[in-house]
Amino acid sequence: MARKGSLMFGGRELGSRLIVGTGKYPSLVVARRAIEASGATMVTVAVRRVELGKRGEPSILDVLTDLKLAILPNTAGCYTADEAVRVARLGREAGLSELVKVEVIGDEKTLLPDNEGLLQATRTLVKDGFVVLPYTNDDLVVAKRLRDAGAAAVMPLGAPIGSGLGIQNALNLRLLIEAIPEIPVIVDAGVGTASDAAIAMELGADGVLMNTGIAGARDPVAMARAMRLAVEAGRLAYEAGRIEKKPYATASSPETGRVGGNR
Amino acid sequence: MARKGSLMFGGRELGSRLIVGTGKYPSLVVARRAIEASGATMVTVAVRRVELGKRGEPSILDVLTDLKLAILPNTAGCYTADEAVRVARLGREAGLSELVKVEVIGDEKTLLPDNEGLLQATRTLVKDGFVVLPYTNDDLVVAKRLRDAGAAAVMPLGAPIGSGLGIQNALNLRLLIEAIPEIPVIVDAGVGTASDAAIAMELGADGVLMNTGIAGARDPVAMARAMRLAVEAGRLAYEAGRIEKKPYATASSPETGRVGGNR
Amino acid sequence: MARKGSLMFGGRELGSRLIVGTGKYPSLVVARRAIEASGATMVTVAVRRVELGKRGEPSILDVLTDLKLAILPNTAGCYTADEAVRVARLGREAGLSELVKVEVIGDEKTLLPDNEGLLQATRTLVKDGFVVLPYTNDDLVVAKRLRDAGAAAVMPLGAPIGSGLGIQNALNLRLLIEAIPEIPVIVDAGVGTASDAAIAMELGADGVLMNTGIAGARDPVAMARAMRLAVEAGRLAYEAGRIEKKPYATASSPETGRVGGNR
Amino acid sequence: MARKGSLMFGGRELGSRLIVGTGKYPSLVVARRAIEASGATMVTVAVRRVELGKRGEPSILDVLTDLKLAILPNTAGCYTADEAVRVARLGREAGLSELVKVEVIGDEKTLLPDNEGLLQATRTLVKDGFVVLPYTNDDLVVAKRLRDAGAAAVMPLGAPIGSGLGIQNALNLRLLIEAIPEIPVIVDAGVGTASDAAIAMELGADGVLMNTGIAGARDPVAMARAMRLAVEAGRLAYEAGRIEKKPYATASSPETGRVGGNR
Amino acid sequence: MQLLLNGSATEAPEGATLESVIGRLGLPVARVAVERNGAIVPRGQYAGVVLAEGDVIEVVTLVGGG
Amino acid sequence: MQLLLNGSATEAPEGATLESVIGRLGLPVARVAVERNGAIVPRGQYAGVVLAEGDVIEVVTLVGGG
Amino acid sequence: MQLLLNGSATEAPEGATLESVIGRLGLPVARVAVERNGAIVPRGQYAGVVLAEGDVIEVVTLVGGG
Amino acid sequence: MQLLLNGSATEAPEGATLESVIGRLGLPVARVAVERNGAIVPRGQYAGVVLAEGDVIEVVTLVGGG
Repeated sequence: MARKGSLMFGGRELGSRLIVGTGKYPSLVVARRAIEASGATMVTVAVRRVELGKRGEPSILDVLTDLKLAILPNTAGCYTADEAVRVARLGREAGLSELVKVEVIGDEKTLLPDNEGLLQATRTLVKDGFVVLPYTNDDLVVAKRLRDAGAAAVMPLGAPIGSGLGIQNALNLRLLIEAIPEIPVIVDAGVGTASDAAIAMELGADGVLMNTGIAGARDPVAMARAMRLAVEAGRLAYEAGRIEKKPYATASSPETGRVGGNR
Repeated sequence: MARKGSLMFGGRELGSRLIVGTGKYPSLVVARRAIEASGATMVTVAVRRVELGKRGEPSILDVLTDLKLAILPNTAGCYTADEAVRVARLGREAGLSELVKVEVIGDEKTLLPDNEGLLQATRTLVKDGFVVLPYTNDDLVVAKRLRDAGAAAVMPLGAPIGSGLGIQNALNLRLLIEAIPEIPVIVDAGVGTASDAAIAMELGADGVLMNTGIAGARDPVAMARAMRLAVEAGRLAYEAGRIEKKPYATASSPETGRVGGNR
Repeated sequence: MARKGSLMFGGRELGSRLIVGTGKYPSLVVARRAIEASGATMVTVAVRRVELGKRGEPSILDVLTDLKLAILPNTAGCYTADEAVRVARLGREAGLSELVKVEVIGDEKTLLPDNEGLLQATRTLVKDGFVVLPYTNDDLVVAKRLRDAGAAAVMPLGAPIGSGLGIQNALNLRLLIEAIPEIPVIVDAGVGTASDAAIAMELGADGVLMNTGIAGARDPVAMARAMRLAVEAGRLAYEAGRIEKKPYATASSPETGRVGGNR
Repeated sequence: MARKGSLMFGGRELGSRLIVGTGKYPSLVVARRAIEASGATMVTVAVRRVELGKRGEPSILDVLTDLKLAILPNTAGCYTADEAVRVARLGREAGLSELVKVEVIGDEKTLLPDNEGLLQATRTLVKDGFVVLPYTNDDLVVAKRLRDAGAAAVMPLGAPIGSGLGIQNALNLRLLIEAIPEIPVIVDAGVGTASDAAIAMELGADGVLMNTGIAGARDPVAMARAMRLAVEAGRLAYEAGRIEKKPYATASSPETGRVGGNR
Repeated sequence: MQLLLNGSATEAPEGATLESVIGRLGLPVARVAVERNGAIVPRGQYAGVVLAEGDVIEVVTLVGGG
Repeated sequence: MQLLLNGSATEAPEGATLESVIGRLGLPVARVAVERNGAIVPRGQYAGVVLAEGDVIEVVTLVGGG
Repeated sequence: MQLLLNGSATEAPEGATLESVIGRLGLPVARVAVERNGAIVPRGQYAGVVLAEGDVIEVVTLVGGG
Repeated sequence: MQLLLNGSATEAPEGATLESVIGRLGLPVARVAVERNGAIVPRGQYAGVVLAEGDVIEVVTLVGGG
């Protein structure tokens, strides 16, 4: 059952419910310390042309290799299924991993997904042996199709990439999570602060993926640790079964035995 | 400076930013385990008449003594300043502590505070040597008066006691916290789940006090741990300096060097 | 320009920005009075089998004919593009109108749209000469495709049909409205009370379509009037250009010339 | 009963549930047209020193006299009960009206009320024969005291004056309105757009008072009309009894009789 | 012969036209649409359509909906 | 003699009445209120009030406000 | 004689001390506080307090609360 | 001859292999992937690939991303 225990997909069990990105850090040193502080065991990377002039500079890959992290190449920047498939294959060749976070972007300003292209890319890549984690929106009808197409998890956004706006539609996320019990649901994008991550987990998500929320904070290392704790807190709260909301107050101290009462 | 490091008042430094209540647990065993899991070093208790028939039964006090927790008697159930002062004094005599959480309730259905009576009780108890922690609402004008009256901290509510509704007015809490930099601000009441606690801390609160949110959960021990992590996560996020919210997306992967581009 | 003046599509100008459904009314009398009170000039109807036993009973069609309202048949209850196309054609034959509100449902519990099927049905029906108004979600990538497919307007939902939960994702609606300036955007479904309708219009929607919010109210006639005013109010506010939100107060009375000041 | 029919206090019946301020308009012409468009029959004014150099210039009072509006002087800018009482008396002498909107401000940055001073001023002014409308926050314990002190209405804020942030604590407003059925509750301050006003009324408020939300809009006349309609819409919706919120969808078209079904 | 009329098995005399079957329902023809074996039969043509054993007929109208 | 009129030091002849001082301001009397040394002077009584050195006078009116 | 002990009418022998009355309750003295006629009686002094007819005694302790 | 290497026109000697062109870039081969005219060339096979005029080569690696 996907919802219990730790986060699993593609036959591997991650020790953490938090997956972090590796972009936008002020330095490799900060990136390393923040990624360590996050407790993540899997990180995303992008596939990009090597810069022809540069040679032998230390790169984020040295850090990731050193930390023995599982690597999840993404297809960020792709606007068609074909582009995404091409980049996924290059990422596999470069990273020696069958994992891929598939993005097919449908709008430049909002970086919202093109679910039609995403489904097509997912089908192709699943057939090609990939463990596919598609970045999608909170549309449960699409999520069911991605599941049926063989996606290893679905990764609905909480808010636009890098916006830090937090979960914009808790209802849709809750409905999606209910509708897809078979595979993990990982909220990807939009998390700006710790409570956003906790809310995602309280809705029943199996994990959270974030990048800018950590890398762009004033102190990325402290924020990475905050996010780690928040994901754990949210998950525990989800499993613990929160109290119901009540429209009025109910005393937490006994209402009998008050001093000076008439019995 | 009250906002940095750990939570302090009345000359004592608590090791935790979470204070928990001790009411409404299904059993003493669960209470003990949940309080331990919360990491709290201070707990609230109520002052009530001894039940005449009973003798020698194990009580929550045995647990608290055993765990070496600081005890914070409250004046729950008091509707006037005089009652609150009377109960505070009995609590001190019974608990051998100068600490008191002062409640003067102004409305039975909502258990909202009567700030006028609260201020009066605070003034009297401060003169009487108490370390006074008043339960109040999110009215910063009252908070400034409580501070001026010598309160060791102010404890604004997030939502009605036991309601689990979470922070109802984040703006007012933020304004209050800004207006009272001299003494700790502890959000007391209304927390229903982990993210509520994280939100309170992200607003800049110095601590959170809760009871029903933990004791009433399906699994109080797990929820206690969730709350501990959430308070820590929220505090770290506050100190780490979150990213700004943006109305549109910003890519987390590089926008240059895309495969197949024209340079 | 679609955003100014009144609501237009398919070459017709509606006198009202509110379109109402005709289902679920307690009686034909109430339906008639509520529809009149709403000020709507166009109403939706469903296409259903005639009940074999019944003959000659007064029907909602008598009311609509009498009120000279434009009739917008829907394809409610259809789960595939083919079904929707079939029902749309039957609706046209029965209603003698080229207008159709296309629904292709993708999930029974939430009645959320299947955008893939919706696009397919839209393309077919546009080719077949229909004026197509597709019921969709708040996915702007889909909305752009519907526009490109020749939809006369797009009708994103605010919340699930009949839920009364109000606008769940104001951000997405705002982004969608910005992305589709060429054709009207009509928020369809989820409106529970007057302020929900006003919020939709303040986000820049060109119109609102609702049924249960009016028909299910305790007093449908009063609620219809409330909705009519709210739609107008929200539109006016959108056009009037609201004040910016400020984190602190700014006095509305002069700050100079106070009695007793020192000049 | 205060809640039914139109807004009444001090023995007078206002024809409108909207009271508007008269400050911050770009010109007297716009002020006049906006006030007319608002439908308000009562307007607030401030009491200020006459400017010694000026003489005989047209003033807002000419407009108000011409429009035959009831005038409600305020005590804006007062920070103590004594100041407010002094200004109220000057306002009565200048305006020949027993009405007064009492403000006793407790914080310069937020203009939040000092409820202690407010209560004191209210008591004094009620004894002095005034019809007192106190500007307060959403603290129902204070509201009950203001009622007991003889206030003709209570005027809780929705958000800080001039902030345009809308209703910050709907719960507290709802609880306050329930707790004070005897006199009108008028939401005063914080309304930024039409839906804010509608929400206030849907919570059961008897009226709304605003100034900056109209005067500061790009088109104050259009916004005034929007507010008028929104107040009416919100009131009608409150009286009409909205549908309950449901966590899932419920169809608005019949679920039986679908084309192609097996009966 | 037997027809499937709106999902219900229905008897009709051999040689019955669509018009006669619809007519028996007593409906205002102005507001219905009729499908025979998946194809719409335009409003004016009911009289000319002779039904056959096993025909699937759908007769629909517009009802209250949202 | 010197008065404090709306917070500004102002000269007035000895024996000046409130009415004369107000009159110089050219205000529509119908809409002002006047306080002398903290006590309101009713509208009809300005002529009878002879001012004294150091009197604190506030003359207020109603202006646009919220 | 009769006392009002925690709101209940309670019999006690003439001349009974606070200590004897508390003792009968079998409570751990370390965690109670006692009020006699509205004034707190410090913990060490129960033995020296001789009760009188109609005395109002409150014996409280700390219990679970929030 | 001229190649299009990562979108830039690049000169290479006639008969150059993929290995020699990649080698000049000084990259850790372990972390790159190479595409020639749209088809991935597996890591071990660079030496055997002789390039031709107008070949479009993409050499990519993994970088920080989200």
